[in-house]
Amino acid sequence: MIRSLLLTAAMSLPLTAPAAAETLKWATARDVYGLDPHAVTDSFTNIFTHHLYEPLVRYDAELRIEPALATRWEVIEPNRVRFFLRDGVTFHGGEAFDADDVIVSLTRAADPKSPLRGNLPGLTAVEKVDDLTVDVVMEGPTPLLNNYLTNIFILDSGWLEANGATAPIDASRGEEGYTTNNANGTGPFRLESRRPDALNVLVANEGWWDTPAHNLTRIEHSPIASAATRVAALLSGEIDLIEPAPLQDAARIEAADGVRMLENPGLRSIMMGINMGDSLVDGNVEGNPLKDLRVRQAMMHAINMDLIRDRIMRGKSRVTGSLIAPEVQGYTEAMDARLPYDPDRAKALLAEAGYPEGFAFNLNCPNDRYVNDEAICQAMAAMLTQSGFQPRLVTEPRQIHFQKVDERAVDVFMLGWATLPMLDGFSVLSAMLASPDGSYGTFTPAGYSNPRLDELTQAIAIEMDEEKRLAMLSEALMLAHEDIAWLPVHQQPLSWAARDTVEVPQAADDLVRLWYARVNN
Amino acid sequence: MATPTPASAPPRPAPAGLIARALSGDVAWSFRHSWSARISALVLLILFAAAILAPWLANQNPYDIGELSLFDSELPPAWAEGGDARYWLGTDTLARDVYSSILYGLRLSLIVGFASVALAAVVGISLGLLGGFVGGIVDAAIMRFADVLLSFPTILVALLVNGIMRGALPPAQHQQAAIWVLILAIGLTNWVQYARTVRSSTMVERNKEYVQAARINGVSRAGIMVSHILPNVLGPVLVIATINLGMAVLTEATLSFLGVGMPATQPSLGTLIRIGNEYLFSGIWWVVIFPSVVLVALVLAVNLLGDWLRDALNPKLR
Amino acid sequence: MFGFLVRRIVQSVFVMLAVALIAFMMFRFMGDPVNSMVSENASVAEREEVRARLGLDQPLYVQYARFVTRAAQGDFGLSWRNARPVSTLLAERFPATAELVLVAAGLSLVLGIPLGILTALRPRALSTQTLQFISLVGISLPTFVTGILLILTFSVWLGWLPSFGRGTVVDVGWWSTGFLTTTGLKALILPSVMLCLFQLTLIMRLVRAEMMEVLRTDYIKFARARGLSDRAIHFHHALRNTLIPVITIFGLQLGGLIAFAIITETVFQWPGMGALFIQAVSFGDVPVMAAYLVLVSLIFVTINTIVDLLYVVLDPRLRVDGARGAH
Amino acid sequence: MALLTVENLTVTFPSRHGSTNAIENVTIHVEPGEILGMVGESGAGKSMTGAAIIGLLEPPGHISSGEIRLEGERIDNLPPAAMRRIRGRRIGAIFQDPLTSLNPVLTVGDQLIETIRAHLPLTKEAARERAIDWLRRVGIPAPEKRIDTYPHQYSGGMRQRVVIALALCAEPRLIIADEPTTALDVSVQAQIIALLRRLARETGAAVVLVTHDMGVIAETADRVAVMYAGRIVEVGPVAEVLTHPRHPYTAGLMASIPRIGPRPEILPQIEGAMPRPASRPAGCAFAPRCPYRIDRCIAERPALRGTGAAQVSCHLAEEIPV
Repeated sequence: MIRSLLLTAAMSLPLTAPAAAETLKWATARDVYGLDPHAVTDSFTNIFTHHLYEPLVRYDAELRIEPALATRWEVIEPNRVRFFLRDGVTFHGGEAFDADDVIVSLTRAADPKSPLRGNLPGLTAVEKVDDLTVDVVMEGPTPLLNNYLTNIFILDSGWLEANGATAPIDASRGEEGYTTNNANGTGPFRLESRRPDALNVLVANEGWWDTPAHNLTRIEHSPIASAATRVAALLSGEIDLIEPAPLQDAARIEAADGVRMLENPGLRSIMMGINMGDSLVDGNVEGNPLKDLRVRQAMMHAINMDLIRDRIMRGKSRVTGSLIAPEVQGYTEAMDARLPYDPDRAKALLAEAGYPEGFAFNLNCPNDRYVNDEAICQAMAAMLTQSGFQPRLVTEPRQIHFQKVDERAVDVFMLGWATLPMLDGFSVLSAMLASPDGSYGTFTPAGYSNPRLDELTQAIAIEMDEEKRLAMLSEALMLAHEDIAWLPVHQQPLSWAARDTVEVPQAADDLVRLWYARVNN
Repeated sequence: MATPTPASAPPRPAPAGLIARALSGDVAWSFRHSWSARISALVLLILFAAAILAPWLANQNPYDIGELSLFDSELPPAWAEGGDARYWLGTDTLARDVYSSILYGLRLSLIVGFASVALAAVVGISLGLLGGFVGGIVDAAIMRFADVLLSFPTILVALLVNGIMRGALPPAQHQQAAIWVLILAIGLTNWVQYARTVRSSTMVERNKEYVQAARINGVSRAGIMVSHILPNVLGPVLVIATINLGMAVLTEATLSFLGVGMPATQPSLGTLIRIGNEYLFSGIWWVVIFPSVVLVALVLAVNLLGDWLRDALNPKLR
Repeated sequence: MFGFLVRRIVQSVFVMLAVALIAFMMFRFMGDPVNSMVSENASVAEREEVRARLGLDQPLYVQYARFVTRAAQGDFGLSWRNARPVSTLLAERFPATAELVLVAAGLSLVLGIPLGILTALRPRALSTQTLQFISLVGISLPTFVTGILLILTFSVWLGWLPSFGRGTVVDVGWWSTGFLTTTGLKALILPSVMLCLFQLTLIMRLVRAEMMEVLRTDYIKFARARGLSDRAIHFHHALRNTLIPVITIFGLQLGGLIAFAIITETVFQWPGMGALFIQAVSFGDVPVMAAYLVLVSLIFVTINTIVDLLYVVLDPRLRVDGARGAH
Repeated sequence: MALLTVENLTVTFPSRHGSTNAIENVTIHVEPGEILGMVGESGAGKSMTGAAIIGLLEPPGHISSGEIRLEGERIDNLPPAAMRRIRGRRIGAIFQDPLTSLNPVLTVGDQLIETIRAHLPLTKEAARERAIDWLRRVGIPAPEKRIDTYPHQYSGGMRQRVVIALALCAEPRLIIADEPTTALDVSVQAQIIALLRRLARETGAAVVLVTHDMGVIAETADRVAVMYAGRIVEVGPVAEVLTHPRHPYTAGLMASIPRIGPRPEILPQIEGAMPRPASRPAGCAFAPRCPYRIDRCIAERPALRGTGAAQVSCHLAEEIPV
């Protein structure tokens, strides 16, 4: 089936390509994992499939939530929200969009075997009111329901049934899912062909319900893993838009004719987790000096983030004291304050804490996950050393790094957090600050536990009053800020590059939304 | 025409002969008359000396992160505009002195190269002699094992050794272990070539009259292998070894590209190039050009010297 | 001959079992895929459950036994990365790697053998020395640097050749080929040049060394003494004897090419098995990694067997007792 | 007219110590149909003389003076292509080791037919007929079948027969046979020598038989040239030289005739070893080993001069009683 599909696609490729079409050639660091939007939580796969499928509500180019397949919604009861669906929407295959599609899709995404269920926690039922109205029933009040739903795409129920794909994709089940290779959504683009790791071709959906802001007829997406090759392809004119573009190549790209960098602060905040357990994984002193707040303060004093920004991040990062970006709910300016760079103060604090000679610990970093992660860590290690610490730098591929983080086999470790898809500080609170209890605290550093913060987390989870919720959220994040539970580093810059003819909005979440893109030939 | 070689004498000189020939000046003469050999040797001498004397020649210990000051990052070479006399070949993004990094990196690359070649040669020659001489099931086992190993090319074996070492060692030792991981990985994949060469020569020699005669005369198997067969394969082994030395240095660079080479905090020459490679477009040319030039010089010199050695040691060529 | 083949096949099975075992031991330390499979917000309990469903909580030998049992039935399971059958993934990528490796191998033979002969016949000529020097320079740089330099020169600067991908491919049955389109052929040039450089130099040097060795043999002297033409001596008498050892090395190196294709495929975004493997490594996708390694070892064992058979065909001395003449 | 004339041939090898002459002022004549034996120890220069005649000196060795004439035509300075036409067609060569003289990957027939067609304008079929005929003449049984087999399927003696067929198949007038039996079993040696002699008689070819085996010379050759340290020390009819050797070295050699079996590398009867080309004394090269040495021998190199039927280079040729 897929084979013959590909065959036709490949053979007809040169014929159907419109002569003077607005074709956008787009390259990213890797390919989508598959076309099923419920099968993986990978944010790139998610935004790619967003071109094909749509959620009930979506983020616009400025990351505000706006109606998509639902036109409006009402909170009927604290845990029951009614969604009124858009009339006259059809799938690419011609099927009409209705309540059954929403029921099947939400149930499928929240299935215990679906990897996506963590993105829609607490769903108990989806009930049909009429053909174009559904009630979403949650375990309890869910203030962030709409944020969750931006990430849950709607598939056609009949199409899923016909292809035996109603159950979620499950790698352990041992058979291939139909939806992995085929797509049938309501989105602005249709899938024309797909060759994994080589070329995905999307064409504009003429029957889209929304008025297109884009002028594209065709998108040719090529994954290019090697950053240098990606830049070369842009410079040679083979590609119109690359994402990401290496920061260090910015000058070269700006200097080249007809291409430019697209740079903005991103949502992803980089921070260093701190082991506050009873002992260090790899220390040379009794106990764990990192439990002492003065030591953690000394660390912040020791690191000259402005210099790291200027030299390693080429001035593009935003140095932060906060664990979330300003765009994320819960942010206040107060939590963005940093202890100033002051190596003498760092040494004094260290001595005060009883470690005038410093102490050894591991500084664990990935070397293939965040922008310039390895270099940042090397620079930090140098600065910590100069302030009297004895960091042992360990840089590893992400798989090994995050496994160690999982096992708490790290002392001071790098982690980035973008709060996606919620765009809410609660994400940081629940995953990285609350005491581990099985559902919360997945990444909370060993030994960190603040009862007041835990209390607030429980309350925020069900607080429907947005004002109160935000106040509590900010309070909780401020507590973490004062504890220096995590050592904030910076907001990672977004770094794309495009031909001058390409206009594309660059939202802080680093996701490419080509339904807003224009090519001006 | 060739002088008659009676069948009862070894076809090639015994070890004493080999050494004697080297001392008697045949090799030395050939050396004096080969431009490429002399230049290569000079280059290698300089590079070896630089590697050995790195701590004294370098302006900075690039492995001591405490010495790095980010204020001095990405300085161009001293003669270029904006250059700093302290860093005559410039600095990289982390303010490491490129000149010092090259010296230390060269040292690491050479250690990895020599150690892995030595490991491969010792393992390969031993197994080759054993297989070729004993034959039968021992030989079959060794050769099948070689097949298994060959179906795991160096890159993959390195991933394996790397993974196992990481699992077996406490995290504190990972960084120090990196160099041993590389030596083991490269050494253990390259012995097959030696083994095959030695094995086939051994099989040929085994049936020659002089070996049979030695056997009858009560010389032990080990004795025969060491005194009669080994000298005959020394030439090819030496040639393989020199070529492999260059290869090992390059393999180490490639492994670094795949993320299992030396850590960025202790860059070898290959790691420096891998890091510099990411800056090819950025205009910071000195971080990739200088290490590359040194690596090319090293590999080239080793190979040219290997070529010359092969010719010089091969009596048939003269 | 038949017995030889049977023995070879039995041996191959053991080789592949060993490869699979080593692969499994290796994956134990390659990192945990679960982090890539669940959402950032997934709880610890959810992570544990995924781990259990994949069987990652079971002892290594159980995982290995299950893998071998299924693999014996041709079932390599689903990729953890994208839930597609591993066999489909490999089949999809195999043509890309095969075409790349074949073209590179072909280039190295087509260029390496004549250059080797040329340099052997005129060992003292300036052109020989230059050629040897250049070939050495070519392999003195790590291939990833050479690859980027090729892209910089031929794609960015000259704009002649594509910097990535396979161009337009055409499906012939399940095989996707780049041989039938201009863009496909153009796209093959840079990656295969990058991949073949080392092999080319090796073959050239090997042919040269073997040829010079053969030219010194008594039967070549005797052929000269019989007044045969240089052409007949070089190409009829010397070349065949030269090529016999070259074929062994070439066979061995073909496996190396497949391994080195990992780098080439990464640099040129060539959608082959090597790129797939590297993705699998960075994701911790054990089924894909294991199947790739088993497949590569199968290819390798097959090549080895073919080389041994070819040996018998080329060297009449082995023909009488061909089976014994293996290796 | 002599078939082959070598006049004052000197072959020089340039080396790091300056040039050395591997052979010096060698002069020999071969008459049609004649068998000339050349005898001497390893390194005496007899094989080198043979190589010089067929124009296959190994570089950097070259003829630095003297000339070689074949049927009156000078051949030492011919261009390579012309020399190639002479080799095989007018001068055949047989080397010592039949095991290594044949290309292992080509059939015997391939090699024969190729050689025949290189020199004679024959079709493949005719050349094949001729090849079979030659195999029969050298005594290969069932040549029609054996022609398509490979050298490794032959025994050593049979291979040397093939080598002889290859050397003779274009019917050259002169055959240089360089130690044709050295590598063979003693029992086979006599057969091969007999075969060679018979074929030479049949085709009327002359043979230069290079050997260090005086026994072979005694049985086979018409005349003999004894070489020592790159020079001819004595040359003359076999009967004359063997029965009345004039040179002390020849006399020493004679002592080894009855010894059949392992051939002596050095002569046990004479103490010392032949000097290497680079370290030859200024005077008579044999002087250091010569029991009759006088001062003149050390100072002055003796020239080859006639004493009866033979020629000898020894100051004391007339005085020494041997």
